[in-house]
Amino acid sequence: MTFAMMFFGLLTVVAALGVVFAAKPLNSALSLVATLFLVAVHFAMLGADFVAALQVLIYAGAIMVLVIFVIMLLGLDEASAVSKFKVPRYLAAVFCGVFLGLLVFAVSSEGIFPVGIMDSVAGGASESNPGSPREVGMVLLTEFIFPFQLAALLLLAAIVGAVLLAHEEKRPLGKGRGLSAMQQKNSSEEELREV
Amino acid sequence: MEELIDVGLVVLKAALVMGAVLKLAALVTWVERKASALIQNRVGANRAAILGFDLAGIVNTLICDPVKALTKEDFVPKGVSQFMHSLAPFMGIFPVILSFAVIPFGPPLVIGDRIIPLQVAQLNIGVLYVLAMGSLAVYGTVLAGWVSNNKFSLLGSLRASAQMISYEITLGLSIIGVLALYQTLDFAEIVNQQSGTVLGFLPNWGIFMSPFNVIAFIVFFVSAMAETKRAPFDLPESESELVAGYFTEYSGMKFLLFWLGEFAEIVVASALVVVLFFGGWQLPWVDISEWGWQGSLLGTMVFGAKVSFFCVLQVVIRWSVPRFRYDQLLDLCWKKMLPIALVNLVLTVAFMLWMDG
Amino acid sequence: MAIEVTEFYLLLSAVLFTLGALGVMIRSNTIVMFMCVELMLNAVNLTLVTFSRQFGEVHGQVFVFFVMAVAAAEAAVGLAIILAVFRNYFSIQTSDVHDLAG
Amino acid sequence: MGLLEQNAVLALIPLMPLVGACLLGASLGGKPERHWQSGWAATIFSATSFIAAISLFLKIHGGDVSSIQYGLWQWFSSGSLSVDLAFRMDRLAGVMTLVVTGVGSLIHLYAIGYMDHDEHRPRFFCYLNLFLFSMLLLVLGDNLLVMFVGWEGVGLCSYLLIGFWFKDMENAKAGQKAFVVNRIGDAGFLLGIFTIFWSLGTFNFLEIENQIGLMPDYLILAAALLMFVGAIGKSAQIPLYVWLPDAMAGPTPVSALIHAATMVTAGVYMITRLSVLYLAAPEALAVIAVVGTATALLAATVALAQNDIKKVLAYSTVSQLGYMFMALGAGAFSNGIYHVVTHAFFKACLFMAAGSVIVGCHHQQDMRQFGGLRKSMPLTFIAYLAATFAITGLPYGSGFFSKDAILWAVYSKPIVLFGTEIQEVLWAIGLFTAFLTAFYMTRSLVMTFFGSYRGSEHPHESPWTMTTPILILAVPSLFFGWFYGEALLQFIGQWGREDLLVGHEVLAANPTYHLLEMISIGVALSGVVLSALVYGFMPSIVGSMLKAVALLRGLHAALLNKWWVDEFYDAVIIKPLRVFSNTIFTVIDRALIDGTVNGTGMFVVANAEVTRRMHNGKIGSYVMLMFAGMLAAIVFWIVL
Repeated sequence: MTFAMMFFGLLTVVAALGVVFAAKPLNSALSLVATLFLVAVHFAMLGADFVAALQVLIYAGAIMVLVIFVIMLLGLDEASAVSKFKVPRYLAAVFCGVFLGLLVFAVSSEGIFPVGIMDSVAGGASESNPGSPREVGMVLLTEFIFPFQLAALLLLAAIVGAVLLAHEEKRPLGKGRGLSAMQQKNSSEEELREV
Repeated sequence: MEELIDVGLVVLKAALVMGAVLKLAALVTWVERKASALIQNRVGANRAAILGFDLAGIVNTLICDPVKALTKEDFVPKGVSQFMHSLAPFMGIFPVILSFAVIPFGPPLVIGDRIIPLQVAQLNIGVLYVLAMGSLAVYGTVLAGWVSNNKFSLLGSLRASAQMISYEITLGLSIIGVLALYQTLDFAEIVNQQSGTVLGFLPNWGIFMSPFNVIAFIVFFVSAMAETKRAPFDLPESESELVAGYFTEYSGMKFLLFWLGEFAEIVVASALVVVLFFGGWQLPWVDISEWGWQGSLLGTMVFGAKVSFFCVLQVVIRWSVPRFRYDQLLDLCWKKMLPIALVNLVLTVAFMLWMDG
Repeated sequence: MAIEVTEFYLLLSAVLFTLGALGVMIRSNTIVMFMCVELMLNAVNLTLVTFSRQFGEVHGQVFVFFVMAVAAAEAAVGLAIILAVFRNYFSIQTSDVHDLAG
Repeated sequence: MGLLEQNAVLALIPLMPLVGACLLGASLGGKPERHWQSGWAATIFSATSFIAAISLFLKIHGGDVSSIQYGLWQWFSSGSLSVDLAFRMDRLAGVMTLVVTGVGSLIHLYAIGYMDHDEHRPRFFCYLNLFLFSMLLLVLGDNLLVMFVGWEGVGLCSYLLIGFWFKDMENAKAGQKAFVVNRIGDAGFLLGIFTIFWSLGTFNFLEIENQIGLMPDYLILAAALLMFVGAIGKSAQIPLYVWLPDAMAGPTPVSALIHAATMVTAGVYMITRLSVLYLAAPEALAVIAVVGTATALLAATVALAQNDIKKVLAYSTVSQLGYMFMALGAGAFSNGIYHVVTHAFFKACLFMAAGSVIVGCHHQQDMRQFGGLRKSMPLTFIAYLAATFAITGLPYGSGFFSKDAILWAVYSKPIVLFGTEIQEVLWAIGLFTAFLTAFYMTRSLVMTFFGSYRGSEHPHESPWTMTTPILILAVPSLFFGWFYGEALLQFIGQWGREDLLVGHEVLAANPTYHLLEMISIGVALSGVVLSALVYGFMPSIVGSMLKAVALLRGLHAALLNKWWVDEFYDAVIIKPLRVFSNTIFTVIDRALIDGTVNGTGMFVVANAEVTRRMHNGKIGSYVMLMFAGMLAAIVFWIVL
């Protein structure tokens, strides 16, 4: 556990807090971009270069752009940190606290769980993480070729579904808080096809 | 001590590269102004001069313009986050400069028993790294358009995000075939593979490695130009439609940062083209990697020359071709370049299989 | 050393995951909820890469790849749904979209 | 590879009618002007099957092979149980196959003429071919399950064909009655199959024969009796015979094919097929003999008074089936089969001739409306005469040989029931039944063809497609026993009793046999003569006698009403069952089951009224509940 890990870990947690508690959706989104980028940094530090690059490329570069795009498109940057419904937030916090406690205990294997996670992984084989594109690609395109193709199919289905869902029937848009209807439609569809 | 020297060298290289890129970008602005003047049959920047020497406008663009920008008022529109407003230009230029970190600009320098690769960071995922950085570049644009609180800016950033994401696809797809030929994502390795000749007389550059790499080059070059958001792909900032697009509300040094980022992108695009298709620092027919420090120097100069060439080429194109319409822009990407890139990939792989017998 | 790194990252991902879950529960903006789900996914990805390193095997990373593919599909469809919801309700607050309330 | 192809032909035999049925079924709803094709198509398919059967039968008959086997595929497999869809033709199955396909083909041909002008001909011939397929499955199946499929298939086809003219309620009811009564028998049959499988773990006939020694006696008895229940249902024995007379509601070719020649003999065939089982259970054999004898007598008496020509023939069939079971009961299985064959000839011939008469007299079935038809329907008359000659047991008709053989078989073997030897009683009843048979058959002959025509419509002879099969069948009715009887008995001798296999000449040397034969001839002759005298020359004497003697009047009423058996069943079984069902319906179904179901629904509704408030449309709360559930699961896991 190096200093860099601690430092970036702390940053990650702060960014994640920003995602959850930022008042404006756009700030949330930017925090999430930062979080994702930092997670990519963690990946790189763990030796998973390829996944790190993909993380930035796919998550930060594509998915989050889409999210921000939608936020901008719909003009949704109203501050609404708290649900209007009185969902008992303290209850949620308690749940999360219990859950986190369980996870921490599980990781530190204090004997609560039937099998401690760390006990079961302690005999790990190696410390060098094979994470280069060649290694990952080799496994991906041999052992996992079928799931790989399935993933391609899934993405195709997602594209078609997204276009279908986002496709606007010939009826007037609501009091568009974003931009003119034509502009939105054109770009949003092209945009969604990207993913 | 050794570690300290290593770290120091990396810092030195980083500073060197960053400076070089920014200087190059600034130079490109000068080229832009002079070339546009040349093309439009006018004189171009010639007002400012030091002791009567305007140095063909260099003084004007490299000294006076920055000074003017720095001294201008930094205007922030009402009702927007000051922090976000300032963040946007940085997020625009930051990934561009970062992506230069993996570009090798010369053969390794050998001093004593220390081998110094002329590359800030040698990553085994170099190509992916550049693409990832390119995908991050969109945030500056988008953020700028959003925080400007201005319809023109918003339109510009919406256009920019769609355009950049779309062309990223073709950018990535076009070079998969080439990368399959190289069998690596490491730029240094890629450049190393481009020494020697092919068919006896052509330099063994990427573009000559397979008959289909010309297609890949064209698709890649066009996509890279679209990524820089410059004419004929300057929809996000088209002056005649959106005032200045996403940086309409920017002034002073922030504006200059956008401007600089754009030109840095030109440099990055050119560098990528050179590294992937035109041999990087390799000199045709001559192997300079064995020449010691002279070789390194020569290689760096060769690389610079090649990059400069493509920068100028982009500027010339920018001033020669009219702007697309928005639907044409996306049509070009999704309905022409993407299929072409895919076909090219198939053809290249077929070629590889044929070569292997 | 190795164990410590693994433990650290497991704890980090536990925190990230919990934060994501909390966000999904307490936020009412669908886009923010969506982003919190992405956060949870990333926490899991981090775990996978950590274990991948611990065991010196590449399978965990392959799994991360698939998670990313699924996340991309999810983003496309999810955002399209959000668009459609907005088009019909002029809002994406969950408090405004409750036609199925019992 | 010749053998292989030969064996594949075996599968072709049942397959051809199936293909025919499928094609005809597919052609349902075709143009009416094309309907005439359906009969010919069905006939061709069954004739093809017949030819295939002949080719294989010759192989067996020549002694090249004792049996031919052909497995199509494994039907299903479960644990140690594996059932093949396989066929096997040995001598017994060969004889039956020839009868089924041969007589079946002739009846198909006959049906072309009989069903002419019926608007549902394709459906009729589709069923007919389907029946043939099922019957061949029954006969050729090499294990009990394939046989059972055929068994049920023929039942189904019987139901479909009895109710062919289902627009008439009576016909539909008759079909249902046949089906329901058969179900009772089938249940017994199925239980018998289960018993055998439970004990031996196989369905295969050969394996059953080989392993029968492993079966405990009481199980053998149980299996034999249960299977006999099936035979009772299918072959119309007491007490389940009531469906067969009603089955005459179907078209006459159906009566001839299913309810005279083939399906009703399935019980006989089945018991013969499992003769090893029955030989191991003499008590069961005795029961069979008694039931058969009783049935023969009862049906013959009822036949005396019937006026519907088809009813007469139907009771005659039941009576003849009784004879067959007598033979089985005496352990002379081959004699039973022998009688099946001759009965198939003459009874099919009789039915078809009767059908010809019915058509000729414009769908009149009452014999009192016939008379003197020998002039207007000479060909039909000749055939009916020949067949009557055969069934009455007059010397050298085929019935004479087969029936006498049965009587001798019964007489010559001690049949013990409850410690008493009853074979002589059975023989005497059989003899009396033979007298009755001669009497009522002659009665029907005389009433139909002699005297003067009493009907109103003008009778006419039937077309050649109808007369040809009748005449063809008249030939074996007369001569089969004379020329081939001995050969047949020898051919299937392995199912016969050894003391009966010695041949007619040797038996004739036995004075007892000779005496009994003479008695039998005398009885038959007296029946014929008496009947001819009464109905041919003094028709009024019956009426006056009935008027004069009260006892006779009562007897006649009893006979006319079939001993009130149907009414008895109605009162003893059907009505109580109705009441019982009604009680069950109101108490258990309405109150208990419906109450439970409706109560469940109302419970859910009431519950939902409360729990729906949990679905408040707030995604956050859903997620929170989900999360809470997950946490609970984890905690539960830990606590565990």
